[in-house]
Order: sequence, then structure tokens, then C-alpha cells
Amino acid sequence: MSPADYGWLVLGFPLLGTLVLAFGWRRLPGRSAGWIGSASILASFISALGALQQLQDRPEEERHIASSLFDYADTFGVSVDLAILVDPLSVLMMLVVSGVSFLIHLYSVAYMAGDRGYVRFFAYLNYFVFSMLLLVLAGNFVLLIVGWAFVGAASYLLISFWYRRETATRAGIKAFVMNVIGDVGLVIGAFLLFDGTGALDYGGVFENAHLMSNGQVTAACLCLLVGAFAKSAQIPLHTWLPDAMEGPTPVSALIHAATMVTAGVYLIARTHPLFELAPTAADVAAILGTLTLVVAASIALVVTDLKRVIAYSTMSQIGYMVLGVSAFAYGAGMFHLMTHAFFKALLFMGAGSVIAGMGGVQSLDRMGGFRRAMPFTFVTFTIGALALAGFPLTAGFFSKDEIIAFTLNRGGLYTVLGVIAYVAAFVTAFYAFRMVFRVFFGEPVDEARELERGHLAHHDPANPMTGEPEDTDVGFPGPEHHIAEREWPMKAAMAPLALLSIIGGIVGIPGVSETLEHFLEPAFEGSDYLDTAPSDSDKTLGLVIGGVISLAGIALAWFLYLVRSATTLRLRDYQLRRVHDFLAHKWYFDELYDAAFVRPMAAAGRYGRTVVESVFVQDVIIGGATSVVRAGSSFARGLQTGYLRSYAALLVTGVAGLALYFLITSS
Amino acid sequence: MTIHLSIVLFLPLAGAVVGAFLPAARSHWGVLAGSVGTALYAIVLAFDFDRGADGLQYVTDDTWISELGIHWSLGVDGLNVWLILLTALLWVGAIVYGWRAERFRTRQRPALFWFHVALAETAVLGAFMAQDLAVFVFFFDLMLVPFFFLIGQWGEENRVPATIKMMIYTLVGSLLMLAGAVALGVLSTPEGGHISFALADLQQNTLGEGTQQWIFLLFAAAFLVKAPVFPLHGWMPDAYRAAPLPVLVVFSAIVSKVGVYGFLRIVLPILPDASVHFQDLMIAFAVVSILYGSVIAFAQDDTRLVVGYSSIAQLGFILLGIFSLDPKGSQGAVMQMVNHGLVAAGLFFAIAALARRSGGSELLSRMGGIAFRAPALAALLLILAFATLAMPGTANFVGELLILFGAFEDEFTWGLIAAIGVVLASVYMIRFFIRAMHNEPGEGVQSREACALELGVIAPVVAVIVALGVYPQVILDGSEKGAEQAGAAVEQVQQPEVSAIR
Amino acid sequence: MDVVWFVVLSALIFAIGAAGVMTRRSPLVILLCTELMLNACTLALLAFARMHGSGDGQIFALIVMVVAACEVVIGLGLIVAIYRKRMALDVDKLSELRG
Amino acid sequence: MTDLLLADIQGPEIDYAGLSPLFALAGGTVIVLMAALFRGPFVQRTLVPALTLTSLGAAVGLTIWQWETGDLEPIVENALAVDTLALGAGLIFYAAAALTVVISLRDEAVRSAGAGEYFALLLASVTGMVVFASAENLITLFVGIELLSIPLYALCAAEVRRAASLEAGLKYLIIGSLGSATLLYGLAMIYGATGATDYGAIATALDDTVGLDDPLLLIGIALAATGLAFKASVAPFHQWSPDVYQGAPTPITAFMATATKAAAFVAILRLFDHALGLEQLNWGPALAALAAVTIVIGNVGALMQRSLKRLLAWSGVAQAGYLLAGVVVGTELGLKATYFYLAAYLFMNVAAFAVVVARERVSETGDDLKSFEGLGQASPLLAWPMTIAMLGLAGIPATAGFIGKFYLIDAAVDGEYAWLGVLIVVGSMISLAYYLRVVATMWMGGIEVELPSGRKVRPVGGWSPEADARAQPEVTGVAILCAAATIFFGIVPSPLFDLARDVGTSLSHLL
Repeated sequence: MSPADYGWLVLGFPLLGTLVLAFGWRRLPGRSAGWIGSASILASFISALGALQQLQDRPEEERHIASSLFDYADTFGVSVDLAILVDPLSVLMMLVVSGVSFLIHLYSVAYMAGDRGYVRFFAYLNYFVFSMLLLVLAGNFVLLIVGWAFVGAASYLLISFWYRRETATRAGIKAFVMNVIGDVGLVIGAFLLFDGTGALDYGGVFENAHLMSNGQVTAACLCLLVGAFAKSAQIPLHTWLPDAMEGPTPVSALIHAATMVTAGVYLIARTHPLFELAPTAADVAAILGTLTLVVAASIALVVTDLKRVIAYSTMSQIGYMVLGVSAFAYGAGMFHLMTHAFFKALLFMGAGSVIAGMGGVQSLDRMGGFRRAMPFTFVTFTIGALALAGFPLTAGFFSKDEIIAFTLNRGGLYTVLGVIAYVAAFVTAFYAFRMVFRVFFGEPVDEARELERGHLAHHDPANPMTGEPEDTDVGFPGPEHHIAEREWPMKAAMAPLALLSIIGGIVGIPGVSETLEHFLEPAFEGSDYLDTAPSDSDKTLGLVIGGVISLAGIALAWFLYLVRSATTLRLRDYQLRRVHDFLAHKWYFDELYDAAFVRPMAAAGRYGRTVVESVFVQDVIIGGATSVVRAGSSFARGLQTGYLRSYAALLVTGVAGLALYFLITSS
Repeated sequence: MTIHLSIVLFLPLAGAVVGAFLPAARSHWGVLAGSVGTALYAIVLAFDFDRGADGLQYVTDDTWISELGIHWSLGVDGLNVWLILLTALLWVGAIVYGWRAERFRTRQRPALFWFHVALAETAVLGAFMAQDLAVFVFFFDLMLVPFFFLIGQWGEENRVPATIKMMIYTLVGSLLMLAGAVALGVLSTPEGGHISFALADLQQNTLGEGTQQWIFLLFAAAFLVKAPVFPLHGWMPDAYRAAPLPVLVVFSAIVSKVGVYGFLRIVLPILPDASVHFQDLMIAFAVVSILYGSVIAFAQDDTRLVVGYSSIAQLGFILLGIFSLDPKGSQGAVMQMVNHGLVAAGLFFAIAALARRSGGSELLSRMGGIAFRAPALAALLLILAFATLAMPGTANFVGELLILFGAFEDEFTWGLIAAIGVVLASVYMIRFFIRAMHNEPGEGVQSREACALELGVIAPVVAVIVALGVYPQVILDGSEKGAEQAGAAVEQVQQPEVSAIR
Repeated sequence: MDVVWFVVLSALIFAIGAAGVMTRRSPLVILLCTELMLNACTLALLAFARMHGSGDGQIFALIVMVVAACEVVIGLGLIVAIYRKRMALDVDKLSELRG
Repeated sequence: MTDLLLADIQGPEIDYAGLSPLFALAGGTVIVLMAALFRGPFVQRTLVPALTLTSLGAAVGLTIWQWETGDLEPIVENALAVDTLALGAGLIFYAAAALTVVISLRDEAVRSAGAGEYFALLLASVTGMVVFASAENLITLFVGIELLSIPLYALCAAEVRRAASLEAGLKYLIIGSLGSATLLYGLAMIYGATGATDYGAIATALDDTVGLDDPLLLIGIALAATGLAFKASVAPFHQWSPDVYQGAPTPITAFMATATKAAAFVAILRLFDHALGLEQLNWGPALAALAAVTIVIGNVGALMQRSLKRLLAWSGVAQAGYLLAGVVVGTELGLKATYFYLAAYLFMNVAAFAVVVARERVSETGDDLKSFEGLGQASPLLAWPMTIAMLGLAGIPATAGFIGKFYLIDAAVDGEYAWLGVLIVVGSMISLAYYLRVVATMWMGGIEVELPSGRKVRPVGGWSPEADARAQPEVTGVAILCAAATIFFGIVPSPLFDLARDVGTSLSHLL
């Protein structure tokens, strides 16, 4: 079997799973649905391995295999096949996506077990994996857009999975609309490319890209960036991601941490030939990426909702990746994408376990002292935090610092960005351990104590954001909570990720092993920047700096949250109140957009419905016409007085007029 | 094999006549038989239809009124084959629904109702098949009569003023078109030649610029009102609110397409100079309709009107595609006609289902949480909503993609503005879905799973939508030649660089 | 004697008749006025007949007289009928039909 | 003495065959009058109408016998033309008269006026129409118009017990004689200007001797045009028709609405296209202006009328405007279109009036819109014809009205009067408002018609014995027959077209 066939299999299994679950939802008892879902993804992961192995057997220059099923849309020059492209890049993505997805499915089998929408959940989840794999395997832009929109839809469905929560549905529509904006951006970009190159498949476009004027390419790339940023929650299209935490925690782990949100990074890497033709666009991407990573990290400092803290850290981590790929450090970018997938998924899983232990409460302020209550979660979560913080020798340590090294190496503008990135790294380390210390250390809260006594805490169900009371029927979270300590599938899912978060770095230790780099090279052959990699010495230097910074951050967190927590509160409430408020309002992006777009639109709608419709469309156009006619009517009938003599008079005047006309015209 | 279009055309009416002689309670059997027959025949036609061939197929061409040079000429090509199929199928669905749904069981004078329904089907099919301008006008005007009665006699409250308004408003356009059509026939008659309204002949001898322009305006009046397009949609809200649902299904899904279809079938080929001349005007109409329809759609509380205004936006897209005067655009327009027909029908069936669960109310404010015990129904509505907002992966996406590509080719700025409409569409459709299906159930909402009838009418529509989403090429193949011919005359007029086939 | 005078005279009579129809209110008088108009026509016809020296005009005139007689008969009949119904003999009162 | 007997008097040579329809009618008139002298229900109820129908039938038969296309020599010393135009017009008159006879059978008017007189007058009027329509001579023209009008004056007032009828009669008489006086004066002036009374001579005279700026001639034309336009109820000479139509007995109204209008238009066609049919003499624009005014006035006047008869009268004015459009173009196509529309108009109008007759006899609200509410349920047999008639008059496809309008617009555009064609459709738009209102009232009970008091009108509930169509089979029959014809000729118009084509061959000098 050729890699392409494996590629189709990779796509096929999740689709099959989706259909089975979708049509069999009535007659799937207990956890069977979960197992079916997980199995399909496992199968998909195995096929991905098969593809990898097949690909590795081939000589480097033959590692682009395109395979087409049938004409999708082919008319008047637009020619789109249902085609996939298997190359190292897509294989890497396939592996990451299907692998992480499988573990998260496994986790969900237990975590969601109490929920009344169990089957629906796994149907959606499989559908998402299918869409994501379609996205990474797509062989042309149209199919890419299809996958792009599918993951958007899946993410919408899963965000508002608990659809009776007003907060969830609102978050859902927000995410969906922003994603559609991204889709439209992609469509326009695709057109520009089509206009310039006459092709829509990657091969054709990249071959003829040099025919396009620089302006054209730049425009196209910027349009692609709109899509990428909407999907990857980069400024200015980032506001949906924190709200997306309304979804169940596994969803946050899978979609809003590990896979979907990294699609933007993948897109930039995938279309790198264009970005290399349009450095301006690349610079824009890099700057915005850096901006995002700072802003998000800063917000993560103050947010008290556990999941949202991780969400913001996701945004900022993706900022790193965007910076990397825009700095043409594709290998580094993808490397960080991979490691991030590991430790971020791990963090979310741990958070889920904690939230379950808290009986659904998500606020950091109410947590504490879970160290003894849930040791397994504590360990794994801490590992995740270490990786996130870039603690020396963890996965994140290598990948993040490689990106920064590349960036600094580019010089010029990128030096600045690199420095900023280092600052943000410090912040990252700080907030990562802010989480750890506030959740697991300090005085154990009641829930923790109960758990130590071996009893899992339950509150009456309520919306964690608004506190509205809820029931546990369909459309709301189920009655039981499940924590890692007690469910082996959850442990089984978290353990490997923990391991990978530690050792995941070995594939890219500068000077020692650069497996990933070499593996990816064929995907980026022809890139002018492959040889601009910094020397190993620079990289090592970078690693040292990074290590120090992360240690410093962790230390500060330890100092502020364990040693001098009172000082912290004082800082928050007095010295730094303004800063805190500013950050707590997430830099006022939501307020801004609300005022700039949402309210005006609603107002326009109301105005149109009430004023334009009734006044212009009805009264002016229709009413005007009718009233003219009515006026004529009353005039005509007014003449009809019934008085014989007036009739006679009119008749005579008519005669006179006619006679006059004839006399005038003929003389 | 030879397919006699006249039979396809008159089967429903024949069924109605048969039904008229059955006892009133059974009259629907005749109509059902007729329309099912038509549907089967149409399916055969669609399969037998030769996609590669240029020009018309299964042409029927007899002299009807020789004194006026009117020929009874029908034909099928890429432009109308799918619309004919769609018409035939949706009518069956509407009839079945109108007959089974308990809301319509208690109808008075059923025989009359079914007669009008069948007459409407015949008229619509006639308008789609007509290859003679006079015949087209004939059916185009005739089409309104049955709907006038259907809405006025069996509609919801406030039906009579609504139906009269609709009838007059749309006939104003149609009558202007009548004048335009006659003028077209007379003026394009060569010296000493015998007058003829056959579209083929009319295409031969094109008129002068000026003449084309005023005739174009007359035609545009008819088609824009019929579509409807902002600001000529004044009749739409009342009529949609008043129409009985089975009628509204076909009215919104099919009849609204006849207008835009007319542009492709008649205006572009016969009035190419005028089409080029008024391109910007028409595109302006289209884009304004897209934005306006979308904005109003998400300010609406009445589900019917949400869909109604959304179809204003959708038809704006179709119009945009047509007047991008680019084969891709026309191709996309043809595709969107079919797609929107499907989604509109599905949505109205779904609205009926929603109303049954919200205590008979069709207001979003009275709905909510209906998905609670009706996951299947929710899934169907969700797919319909996604299709409506042209979610990639549905055929609507391909349609709108082609339309936008066509628009970008020639009118990039307009295209960009129109693209905003796609985003707005996502806003109002998802809002519709959430308000109806999600959030806490409103009081008076009893959520129960879709019954056999509802599944029976909605599921097939959705199935077709999904199928087309997987393999849209099937439509594109069929309509490619048609779209090409529709644009041919214009391409000659235009400067060559607009013909964008590289 | 020039024919013009006859024409002018007939025109005057015709105008008088028309004016009468427009101003008078009794149906009887109005009938007379229409008679006047017809006679004006007769006069004109005869004058022209003389001018052209052809017989047609005279025949025409004769026929006009007959017609005039018929009209008067019907008119009087109607007036009598109206009188019998005790309706006012005033055309301005006869304005039930209007609008 | 003997030589006196032998002295041959050189009389006019007369084509008796050509005149035979006239004889049939004139004879019929006398016979009916005589027969009616015998009292007795059979004679009055059955024999007299039968005789009337017989004579009409005979006329039809003779007409078909005489049917011969082409431009024929005028007969009776150029007084009358027996060409297809005259004969074709005749057919319309006979049909209208026959239908009128049928719907009059049980009419109050017949009872109060006496069957003999009523039907004899009807026949006389028809005779007059034939003369009027075939007049090739100013004198016969005048005779014809008087012969058709004077009986109508009487017939309008036939219901001597009803004030409205009398008022209508008197109004018609006075305005009518005013009109005919005007016409007559016009004719006199034309005669004065050209020195000829028969059209051929007038045409030749205009061709060579007479100057076209002769004020005598011009005023004459204006006056004559007025007189004829008056009969065709063309605005601004239309005002009599709403009042008279409303007041007159409904069958007579139907007769006037269809036959008189036809006769008037044929006469106009002849006079203007034959006698005055000169290019230089541009009366076209004037008539076109009249047509435009008529279309607008008629249609707006008909809005918000509650009396069906009055509504139909106003719509009749509008239709006159459409027909005039066919005349002004002065082409053979125009002639054909006009004739076709006249024929179609006959069916649609009679259908409508028949229903009105059926309703007003049984409903206490007479011909008010009110007595039509819920007719759809009460008696579909009446509702359907009315619906078809209304849709036909509005020019909806699948009715003869649609083809007719199509043909008229065709002619208008063809004759460089495109704007008139557009005006026709604009008129039809306005007309929709009142036609559809009637339809809606019948089928969609509970429509709120704007009453001055603004009170609601509720539909007639269910079946009511007096609303039953079977009560008056002959009227219903006529209604259904005409409605069927409207639909039939809307889908298979060829027979009418053939007729129109033959008619078009007369007046061959037209383009």
C-alpha cells in the first residue's frame, strides 16, 4: 500500500466512526460508544504510522504523494479534485492529531461517562478528528477550506455541547462566526491565488506562484493569514478561544489546545513558498504572533478560571509557533506544535480531573491543597506545567527555545521579537506555576479534604460562570464526576502524554538529535531559509538563557504564592490594581468588538426591520404608488357628479379641445 | 429515448382533473398520482439527459398561434434540467405533507385546493421548459393565479390583503414584462419576415442598444420583483406570513427561482448589450439585497421571515453570479438555484415541525430547547442551517464559491462586499438554530422526536443536500453547457479579457 | 348671398342649443335645446347642399327631421313616465346615479 | 297613360342578397311586434323570445352565406358596405343580442315593458347597429346611429317602475342626443368641406381638391370624432356610461357594454381609416391621447366601486381605451386586433353580467359587492364564470383577454405606438386592484371592503336556496357558456384569429 492509501484510511476510520455513532445513537449501551469512537481513532493512528513507515521507505525527493478520488468541482477553469497530499508535514500532523486524539478519546470514555449526551459527544468528537485530518491531508485549497470549515463546525458543536447553557451557546456562535470570517478570508485568498496561478491545488499554485506580482502574493498571504489567525485565535481574531472553554474539558484539550487551534501554524507552514515570496506578510504574521503571545501571557497572569488560564497560555504558545513559522523556522515551529500538543493536552486533562474533583467548580480562588488528594493528577499536571514553563530538558524547553534562537538569528526586527519572546517566556513560567501552586499547594479546601477521606465532592449542578442552577439532563453536564485517580482510562490517557512531555524533546536536541528537522526537510525543500538555521552553539546558548528564565519565573511564582501570598493579594488589590483590572478585562478586546461590530449590527437590524421595512419598502414604494392611484380614482369619481348638465359641459369642452387641437396642428 | 415534455408538463393538471371527479375527500389521490408521475418522468429525464450535448434536448416545437408567431416550444438544457427535477420532486413532498399534516386535514374544499396546487406545478414547469418567449410569459403570469387562491383561501390570518398585495405587486412586474416581450418580438422581426417569439429566433436578430435597454428594464422589473430583491420585496413578508406551509414550501423554493432563471434564459442571450450596460446596476441590486436581507434576517422573530429574508440574500447571490457575466458566475447561479430550492424547502418543513413543538407558534421567542428530546430533528435542522450559510462541504459552498469567483473576476470590490454576506449568513442561521433548538426550552415547548411524516419530508431533502455536498460535480456537469450558452452572447459584446477561461 | 352667413347662423343656433342643454334644468327645455341643435345641423346641411348643388344634403336634412321627431317622442314618453312616478322634473334632482 | 307605366324609373341597383341579414332583422322586428299583440303566457314567455332568437339566427345564417373576404364594392349606391368587417361586426351584435335575449327571459324589464316591445326594440337596435357598422356614407352612418340609439333610450328606461332606470333612460337620451347632434354637425361640416357624403368620394375629394387645413373639415372631423367616441364611451365623453349602465336593466347593460361598443368602434374604423384615412391628416396622435386618457380614467374610476354594474361600466371605459389603441395605429394588424378584442370582450363581459343578473334578482343588496360574498361556497357555478371573466378582463393568461391584450400591444408596438402598448399594461395593473377584489370577495369570504362606515362584512355562510344557481338555469347557462368560451379562446384562439384575419382583409387600403 502506498502512503496515499494509508492516508485515505486515516481519513476513513474516523468518518466511519462518526457514521456508526450518528446512526446507531439509539442502540449503543453504556460506554460502548466511547470505545467505538476511541477504536476508530486508534485505527486511524495506526494507519498514520503505516503512512509514516511507507514514507520513510521512499527516497527523499519522492515524499510528496498526491492522490485523487474524483472530481469535486470542475468547471470553467476551476478544477478541484477530492485529493489528498501525503508528505512529511501532513504525516507529522496526522500522527500528532490522531495520536493525541486517541488519548483524549480514551480520557473522555471515563470523563464523560456520566453525561446524558455520551454518544452525541463521541459522534462529534470523531467528526472533529475526521475534519482535522481532512484539513491536514487536503491536497488543494478548496478541500483545505472544507476541512477548515468542518473543524469550525465541530468546534462549534462541541463548544455548545451543553446546549442548554446560554453561556455555552453564546460562546458557540461567537466561535463559529469568527471561524467563518476566517473561512471567507481563505476563500478570497484562494481566489487571488487562482487568479494569479490558474490553479487551486498546492502543486500548481506553488509552481506558478512566481508568476504573480509581489502585491498579489502579499494580498493572498494576508487573506490566508485572516483564516489562520481566526482558527489559531491570534490577535485580532482571538476573543473566541477563552469563551470556547464552555465546552467539556476533553474538548478544550483536543480542539482548543492540541489540534485545531494549531491549524493556522500548519497553514503557514504548508503555504511557506508563498510567504517566502511575500516577506511583508510573513513579518505581519510574526509581529501579530508576538503580540498575541505577550498579550495572552499577560492575561493568563490574572485570570482565575483554571481552564481559561490554560486557554490563554494556549494562545500565547501558538503565538510562539506562528512566530517560528513566520520566521521561516518551520522545523522549530512544527516541533513546538507537537510538544505543545502533548503538554497542553496533558494540562487540560489534569485540569479536568481537578474540576471534576471540585464538583464542577473552575475558579482558582476556590481551589487548593489537592496535592495529597490526587497525587497522580498532581504529578502529571506538574510535568505539564514544567514543559509549558520550558523547564530544562522537558519537551517545551527544546522546542520553544529553538524558535527563539531562530528568531534572534534572523536579526533586525526579529531580534526585538525574540527578546519579547524571552520576556513572555518568563511570564509563562510564572503563570504556569501560579496554577500549580494555587491548585495543589496551600491549605486543602473542603473538596480536597473530602477526597482525602475517599469521597468525591458534589455540588448541586450550576453553571460555573454564572452560577445559575441546572439539572443533569441532556444539554447539561451529567450527574457524576470522574477523576483521574479513580478511572484507569483517564490515567492511561495522561501517563503517555506526561512521558512525552518530558522526553518529547529528544527528537530535536540541537547538535544531538535533529530527527524532526531531517524528517521534515523534504516538505520544505526549495525553501531559501533551510540553511539559515543558527549554529548549534547559538542554539545551546539560547537553551541556557531559556532555562534560566523559566527557573526564575517558577521561583517568582513560588515566592509570591507560597511564601508571600499576602503580598500578592496586596499587590493585586492596591499597588497594581489598575494593571490587574486592565488585564482582567482581557485588554478590553471584547468590549471593543461589542461596541464596534455586534451592537451596530443589531442596531442596523432593528432599524432595518422597524424603519426601512415599514417606511421605505412599504409606505414609500407601495403606499406611494397606491395613494397616487387612489388620488386619481377620487378625482375621476369626483367628476362623476351625477349632474347631467356637468356631463354635457365636459362633453362640449372635450369637443372644443379636440377641434382646437386639429386647427392648431394642421395650420 | 424520446421524452415528451408536454406530458411531463401536463401530468399534474391531468391528475388534478381526475382528482376533481373523485369524491372531495379523495381528490388528493389524483393530484398525488399526477405529480408522482411527473416526478418519475423527470427523474428519467435527468438520467437520460445528455450532459455533453450543446443546445436543447427533447425539443417540442409546434405552431400554437401562428398569427402571433407563438410556438408551443419546450426544451431542456443545462439551465433548467435540474430545476425541473427539483420542481417535480418538491411538489410531491409538498403534496404529501399538505395531505398528511393534521394542520391541513381540516381544510375546506380539498378538491379545489389540490386543483390549484397541481395547476401551480404545471405552470411552474411550463415557465421552466418554455423555449418561446410568449409561452414563458404565458406561464410566468399564469403561475400566480393558483398561488393567489391558495394563499387567499387557505392561508393564515390576514391572508386576503396579503395575497392581493402579492398578486398585484408581482403582476405589475409581469405585465411590464408582457409589454417588453411583445415589443421584443415585434421589433426584432426582420423587414418582411414573419414575427416569431421563439427564443432561438430572437437571439438571431439582436436589437439596437437603446431598444435593448428599455426592454431590459421591463424584464428586470418582472424578475426582480419575483425574486424578490431589495427594495422590491414589499409583498414578501405578508405573503410568507399568510401562506399555508405546504404552499410556502414550493413557493419559496421554486417560484422565486423563476425570476432569476429568466435572466439566464432570456435576458442575457437576447439582450446582451443591455446586460453589459446595466451590469453594475444589477450587481448593486444584488449586493444590497445580500446585505440587507441578511441584516433583517437576524432581526426577525418570525421563523418564516428569517428564512424569507435569508432567501432575499440568497437570491442576491444568485443575481450577483448571473450579472458577474462570467461563466463561473452563471454556473454558480444555476447551482445555487437548485441548492437554495432544497434548503428553503427543507427549512420550511422544519419550521412546520418546530411550530408543532412550540404550541403552534412560529416565533423564535416562543421556541428554544427543542433539541432536548428531538436530537434527530435538531441534526436535520443543523445540516439545513449549515447548507444555508454555504458551509464548505455543502453544494451551496461550491455554488457560492463559483459565484464569488465569477464576481471577483470582473467586479472585485463588489465581490468583497458580497463576501460579507457570507459572514452575516452564519450569524442569522446559527442564531435561528440556537434560538429554536438550544438554550432552555421556552414555556409551551414540548420537545418530541420527529414523526414519520416529518422525517419523510425533511430527511430526503437533507440527504440530497449532503449527497450534493459530497459530489457537486454532478450538477456542474449537467449545467455547464447551459451556462456557457447563456453567457455566449454577452461574451461577444464584452471585451475579450472578461472571458476568464484560462 | 354667401354661404358663410348660413354656416355662421347655424353655428350660432347650435351654440345656443348647447348652452341651453348646459344651463337649463327642466328636461323638457333641454329636449327643446337638443332639437335646436339638430335644426342648426339641418340648416347647415341645406346651406352646403346649395353650395355644392348636390342633393345629398337635402336628403340628409329630411332624415334629420325624422330622427329629431323620434327623439322627441322618446323624450316626451320618458318625461311622462317620470312625471307619473311623482319624480321631480329637474335634471339636477335626477342624480341618484353618481360616483 | 301606358307610356307612363312603361316609363322605367331609374332606381338604385340594390344587392338584396347583401342586405338579407338586415331584412331578417327588420322583418323579425315587425313580426315580434305583431306576435306580441296576442296576449297569453305562451306567446309572451316563449313565442316572442323564440321568434327573436329565430330572426337573429336567420341573420347569422345569412351572414355566413354572404361571407366573402376582400374589399367589396359598396352596395345600394355606395350607402352600405357588405364586407367582412360589417358582417363580422354583425356576428358580434347577433351573439350579444341572442345572449341578452336569453338572460332577459325572466327579467323585470320584460315584464314591465312587455315582451313584444322589449324584444322588438332590441332587434331594432341590432338593425341599427348593422347599418351603423356597414355605413359607407355619412347619411347611413347617421341613420344607423340613431336607429341603434333610440331603441336603447327606451330600453334603458324599460323598468318604468324603478326610478334609477328612468333616470338612466333620461340621462342617456339627453346626453345621447347631444352626442348625436354633435356627430351630425360634424358630418354636416365634412359634407360641406368635401361636398360628398359617401366615404369613397370623401377620400378622393380629400386626396385632390380639398385643402387639408380647411378649418371646416377639421372642426367637422373633431365633432364627428366626438360623436363616435361618445358612443364608444371614450373619455372624456364617457361620463354617461357609468350612470346609464348602473341604472339600466342589467341585460340591456350587457347588451350596450358589448354590442354598442363594437358598433361604435367599427364605425370609427370605417370613417377614420376609409374616409379620412390619409397619412397627412394626422388624427392619430389625437386619438392616441384620447386612448391614453381613457385607459387611465376608466381604470382609476373603477377602483373602490361597490356596484358591480358600475364597476363593469368603468372597466368598459378602460377597455374602450385599449380598443382605441388598436384603432389609432390604422394598420390592418390594428383592425384585426381590435376585432379580436371586441369578440373576446363580448364573452368576458356577458359572462360577468349574466352572473350579476343571477345575483341581483335574488340578493337584497342587488348588484352590490356584498351580494357576491362567499359565492364560492354558495354556488360555484356562478362564482367560476365571474372569476374567469374577471381574470380575463384583467388579462391573465389562459383567457381570451390575455391573447387579446397581447394582440393589441403587438399592433400598438408594430404601429410605432409602443408607449401606448406600455400604457395598456399599466392600465391592466391598476385594473387588477378592482378585478381581484371581486374575485377575493367571492372566494375568500370575510375580506374587509372599505365601507364608509368601516364596518366589517361577513361572508354568506354556506348554501342558501336563493343563491342556488339552478334557480335560473338559462342565466347560469349563459354565464358558463361565455366563461367556457373565454377559456377556450384563451388556449385555442385560432378560430377567432381566422375570423379576425378575414375581417382584416376588408379596408384593403390599410397597410
